Amino acid sequence: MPRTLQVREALNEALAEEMERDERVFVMGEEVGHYQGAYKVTRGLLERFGPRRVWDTPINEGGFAGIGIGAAMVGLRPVIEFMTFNFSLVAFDQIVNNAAKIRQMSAGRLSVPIVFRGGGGAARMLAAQHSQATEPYYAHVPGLKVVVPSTPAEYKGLLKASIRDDNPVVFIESELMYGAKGEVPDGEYVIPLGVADVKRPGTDCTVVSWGRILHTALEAAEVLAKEHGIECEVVDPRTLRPLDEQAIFASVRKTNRCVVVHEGWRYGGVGAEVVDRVQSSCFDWLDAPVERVCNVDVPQPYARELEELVLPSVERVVDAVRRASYR
Amino acid sequence: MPRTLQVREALNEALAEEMERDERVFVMGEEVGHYQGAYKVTRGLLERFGPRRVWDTPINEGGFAGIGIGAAMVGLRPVIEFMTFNFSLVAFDQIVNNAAKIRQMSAGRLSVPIVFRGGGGAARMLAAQHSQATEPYYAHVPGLKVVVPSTPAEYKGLLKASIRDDNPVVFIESELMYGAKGEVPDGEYVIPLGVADVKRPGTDCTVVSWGRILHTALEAAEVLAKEHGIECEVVDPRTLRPLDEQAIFASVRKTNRCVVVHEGWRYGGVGAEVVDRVQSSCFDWLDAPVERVCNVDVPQPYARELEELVLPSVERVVDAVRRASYR
Amino acid sequence: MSDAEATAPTLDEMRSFYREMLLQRRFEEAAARVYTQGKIGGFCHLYIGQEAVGTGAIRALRPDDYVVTAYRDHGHALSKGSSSRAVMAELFGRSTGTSQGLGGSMHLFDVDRGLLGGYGIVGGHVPLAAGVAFASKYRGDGRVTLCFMGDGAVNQGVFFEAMQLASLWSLPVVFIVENNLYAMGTPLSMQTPVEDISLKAVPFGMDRDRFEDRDVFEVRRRVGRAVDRAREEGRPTFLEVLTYRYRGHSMSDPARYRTKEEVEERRLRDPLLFLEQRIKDAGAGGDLAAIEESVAAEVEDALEFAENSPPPDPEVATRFVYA
Amino acid sequence: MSDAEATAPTLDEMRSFYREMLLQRRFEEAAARVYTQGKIGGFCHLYIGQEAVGTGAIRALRPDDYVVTAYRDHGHALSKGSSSRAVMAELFGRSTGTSQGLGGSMHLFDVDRGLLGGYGIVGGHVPLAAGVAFASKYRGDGRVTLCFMGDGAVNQGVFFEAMQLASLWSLPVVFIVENNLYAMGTPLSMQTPVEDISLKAVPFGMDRDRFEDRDVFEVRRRVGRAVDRAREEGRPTFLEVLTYRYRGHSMSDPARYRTKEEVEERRLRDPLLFLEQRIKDAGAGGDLAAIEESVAAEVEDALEFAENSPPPDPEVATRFVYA
Ligand SMILES: Cc1ncc(C[n+]2csc(CCOP(=O)(O)OP(=O)(O)O)c2C)c(N)n1
Ligand SMILES: Cc1ncc(C[n+]2csc(CCOP(=O)(O)OP(=O)(O)O)c2C)c(N)n1
Ligand SMILES: [Mg+2]
Ligand SMILES: [Mg+2]
Repeated sequence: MPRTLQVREALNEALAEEMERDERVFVMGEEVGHYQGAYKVTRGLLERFGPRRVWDTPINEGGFAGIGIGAAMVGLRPVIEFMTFNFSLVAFDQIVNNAAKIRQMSAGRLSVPIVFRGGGGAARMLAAQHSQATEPYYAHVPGLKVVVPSTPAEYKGLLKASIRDDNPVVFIESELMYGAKGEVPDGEYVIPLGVADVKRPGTDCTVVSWGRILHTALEAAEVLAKEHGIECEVVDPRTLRPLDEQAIFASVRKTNRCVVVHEGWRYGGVGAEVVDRVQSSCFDWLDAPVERVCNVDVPQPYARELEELVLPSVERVVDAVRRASYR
Repeated sequence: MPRTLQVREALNEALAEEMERDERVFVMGEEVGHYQGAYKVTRGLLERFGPRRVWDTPINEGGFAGIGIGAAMVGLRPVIEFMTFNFSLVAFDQIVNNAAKIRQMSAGRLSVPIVFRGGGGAARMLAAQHSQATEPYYAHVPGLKVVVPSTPAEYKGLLKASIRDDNPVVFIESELMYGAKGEVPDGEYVIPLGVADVKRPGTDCTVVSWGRILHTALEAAEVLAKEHGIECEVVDPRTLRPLDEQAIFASVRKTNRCVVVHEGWRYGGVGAEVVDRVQSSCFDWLDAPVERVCNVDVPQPYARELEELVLPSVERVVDAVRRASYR
Repeated sequence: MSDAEATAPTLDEMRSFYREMLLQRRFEEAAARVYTQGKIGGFCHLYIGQEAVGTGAIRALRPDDYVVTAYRDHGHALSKGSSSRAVMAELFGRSTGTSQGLGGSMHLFDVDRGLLGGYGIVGGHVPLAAGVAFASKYRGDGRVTLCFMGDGAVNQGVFFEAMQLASLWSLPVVFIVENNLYAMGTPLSMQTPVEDISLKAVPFGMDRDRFEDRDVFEVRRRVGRAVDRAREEGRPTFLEVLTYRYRGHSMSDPARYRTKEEVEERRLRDPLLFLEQRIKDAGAGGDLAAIEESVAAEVEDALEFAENSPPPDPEVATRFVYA
Repeated sequence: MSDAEATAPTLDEMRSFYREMLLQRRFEEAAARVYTQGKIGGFCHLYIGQEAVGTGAIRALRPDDYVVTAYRDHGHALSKGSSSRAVMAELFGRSTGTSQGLGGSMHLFDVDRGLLGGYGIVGGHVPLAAGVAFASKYRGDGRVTLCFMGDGAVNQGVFFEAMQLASLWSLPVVFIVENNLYAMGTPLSMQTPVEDISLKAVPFGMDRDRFEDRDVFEVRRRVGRAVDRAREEGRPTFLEVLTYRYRGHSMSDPARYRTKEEVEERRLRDPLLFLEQRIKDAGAGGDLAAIEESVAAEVEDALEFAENSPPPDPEVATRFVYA
């Protein structure tokens, strides 16, 4: 019996279930305990599991990310919360130079089964330092996995899979979606990493999108269907590294068109990677250049009007799909 | 009268000339003074300009990068040396969240005319933590400029331009090229940022490459010409952000083929960006998918045999160009 | 000895400090009000309760000295001389704001008045302040930089790195920790094993001081000493000022991590009340109403100004990214 | 009181410690020799002169305790029980090396012996060590983690962050700064305004100690106290051990930043010589030649083993990236 849950509740369930299931799983981060989480994702966990399993930290992300990595090296399974991923940049060296590389440097004798999770992307009017998509930095790095879910059910199933994964996983949530609701299956389930999901079937144009902005893409798909007779197939990779490229290719080979829609800056990053793989593997199928819709290339402004201008919008997706469809 | 100089000498001249010319320019970093620079780029500067202009630092990149940014905010023009760019990751937040964004957050009332420079990429058998191409991280970020020169003359001319630029510039050198020699013009000259250079004219396939590995691409071009009758046009963007895409497009529209060759990992990054722009703007001209040659997707191993396997090689470039040329 | 060290405050000074602190309070009370109406967005961190720290400290500066601070920056901006109109307009995200709507509450800049920014990454601005001071030393311009931070910021690596460099290089900077006992919902005791934050100066051989914010003139005097040391001897100081915020961490924080009693008890020790009493004791209590009125008018004017200002031009989003 | 605190060392102990230290020295002398022949590549940081620190410290551990260290790690690996063959083979980049040629000199791992890595980013490993200790606390496994670092590492932000967390959470870790007076070419006086590095423990209320490496048994005793404190009271300690490296920072450093006289003077205070003398004084000087011979044979064997080992399979480059 599926229930309707908020994203934060779905995440909370995933954490509680995995903590229940595996004594090695613990949660650590700023305000995750007594405060119940800055976004209430960890609500009730301290009470339920006690202070040995839920660690409130001071504000030193580099330090506690490193502590998590060290603990994972000897077999614990930490879930480190960054209050938001903006703050992961002060721990960047720990994640890139330690978490991602220790397995390689030790020839597989040490693994780092850790999850770094927290909100990413723009929230509302938080300005330049608090509104950035960090997935490009992490998806670039071999040794890491990167997950960006888009529905409550996936938030839960993918977080559980991430916690069980033996590799360091960067799990990027959306600050704006913690209150978003959706159906979540009852009982135990896990969504494997590295498997895309077709969020909307269609025949005319493939739209690759993930995370919060996927919903903008879906909205645009409805507009395109209604107003322009263009049926988009919306593919959500869900895991950015490893990337389920076959699912994307299969769709593009059917639609012969592709638009990539994502938050964050254009230069390089995940969007460019998708384009590269599509043009490389679907060259003979493509009837138009792959289009991209993403943030305007600026540090995020504060004012609402400017912020909206910078973020991908339904209109911009519609335009891009129409361009790609020559309609 | 051009002279033959090593890269380190060319850089040294650039620094000395700019320090001479502009009292606001100073140099700061680990071992840049008394030790004359870990790679001797700053040799003689302390003696010549004194300790007010040349600052040896302790090992705290986040701190001294931040000090440089602060000094630049009020009008000085710091040149911050990272002993290598591997160590810039501990200063990542300072560069991304401060240097790149202060101008935007202050609506242009503050600028940050700073240069971060140092060696990047793989050197020889330095293993995972000391062998990484960091340009993807920085090129992604609006507010930064990113420069990767490939000849002694360019090292000099581009460093001078970077120091004179009013924006934060990430200037990535090659640890393996400090001893490389080449002709450097006499007298004052500056190479503007954002202008590509055709390093080898050709008609059959465009090769976009930069930095040290450009020389691998050039070698491959010779092999391709001699052994396969394929004449590559090798385009060196020199500046990765802003990217002189028009120069790349012009070449691709002539050759109808494109291969991007760079150090570092494949996922996202500068190479993917080049592919995206080319496929988007030269779609109707392309006779084959754009190929990429870059590092194998792993943290760099130590052993020589493995290291060579991971880095782009002449053979891999030759193969890619042949694939792109269907020959 | 600087004038900050001088004798007891004159009545004029008392009135002037009082007005400055009251303006900050009323300004933010108004901001909180319109925030709930959706006129201000994003994070909005109120300084209410801490006004004596910023006011006393910034009054120890010369006008051409610098201030660098974090996201709890409205009070600092007003003390440094930014107009209440421009600050309010920035909170509203309007073209007439200090950053034309690009910065918002957390990123107030007023370069002409030496306010070099509010910053949002905890601790991330501390090396910037050291860098600004570095430039003053480099140029010999005699300016001092004041860097405000919270009790949570002293846990960040770059904080220590900046302390180290400021001390090693003798930079004219004064670091002020506004210890309001909480970093968001985390009380000091859960942040650090040593409650005396000023001890963080010891490994760097830096001068330090630690005191309460009760008396804004005492704040000015103690900060003044550090400013003098920076200006005259080129030596940094680390100051811990014990203070309290009455509101939640930001507008979205109900502050359930502390008791009403605790807050009420602290309100009784409010530096603003303390100064009010002092003015009354000096027989000038009759002036208070006029001050309150003038402040109310200024806040009203700021709100109106902000409300009536146009939103930023779309091209402002892209105009300033590169020089 | 643990046995580390016990009485004067026995002759057996002296011989055993001496052999261990001598092995490290001869091993690295050999490594340096073949490095110049191109058989070893990359950076190669020799521990020569500092052997008493690692030897004394690691002898204060139980075999199942952990060690986390930086790139100057050959000596620590040998003390922790890694075979000289596997370490040498790793320097040669061979399939038989501790990391099958993936790690090299800077990244020695020997998980079965509790050596959890050599790391190359200065200071970057310090929080890892705290994390390993965190796991011991979490599990209650009674293990202690020893974290070695250089005098340059204590300037990195994460070092302070790790200190803070280790103290706040009472982690069973011992931080040991091997203060060899230089970070690459930078003498201590240019790194820090306060030469007593152990004071870095003060802001965190952490126990600390500071001593010379002259007597390897004294090192064991002092480290042993800290290890006991970690194991029994679950409290971290910060130790500064004054030492010296005779060689350059790495093989490529001619070390012109210090005088020959300084190095010569320090060589006279060599802990290895000191122990040699002590063995002689105990009337066992006759045993030294045999030890020297056995060490020479072990090093020769290690070289031969490395030399004759095959290079790694190509697929090793990709096999271990993901679990
Ligand atoms: C690096 C970083 N981590 C986390 C945050 C989220 N955050 C914002 S303010 C804050 C609390 C800071 O407390 P304190 O330094 O005491 O300042 P106060 O808010 O009390 O003025 C936190 C955790 C952040 N902005 N930056
Ligand atoms: C973050 C970082 N910055 C710079 C370097 C380059 N580097 C390697 S070792 C070293 C000196 C370290 O000195 P110290 O900590 O005293 O250790 P020692 O070499 O004396 O054992 C430097 C600057 C680095 N590896 N990591
Ligand atoms: Mg606080
Ligand atoms: Mg040292």
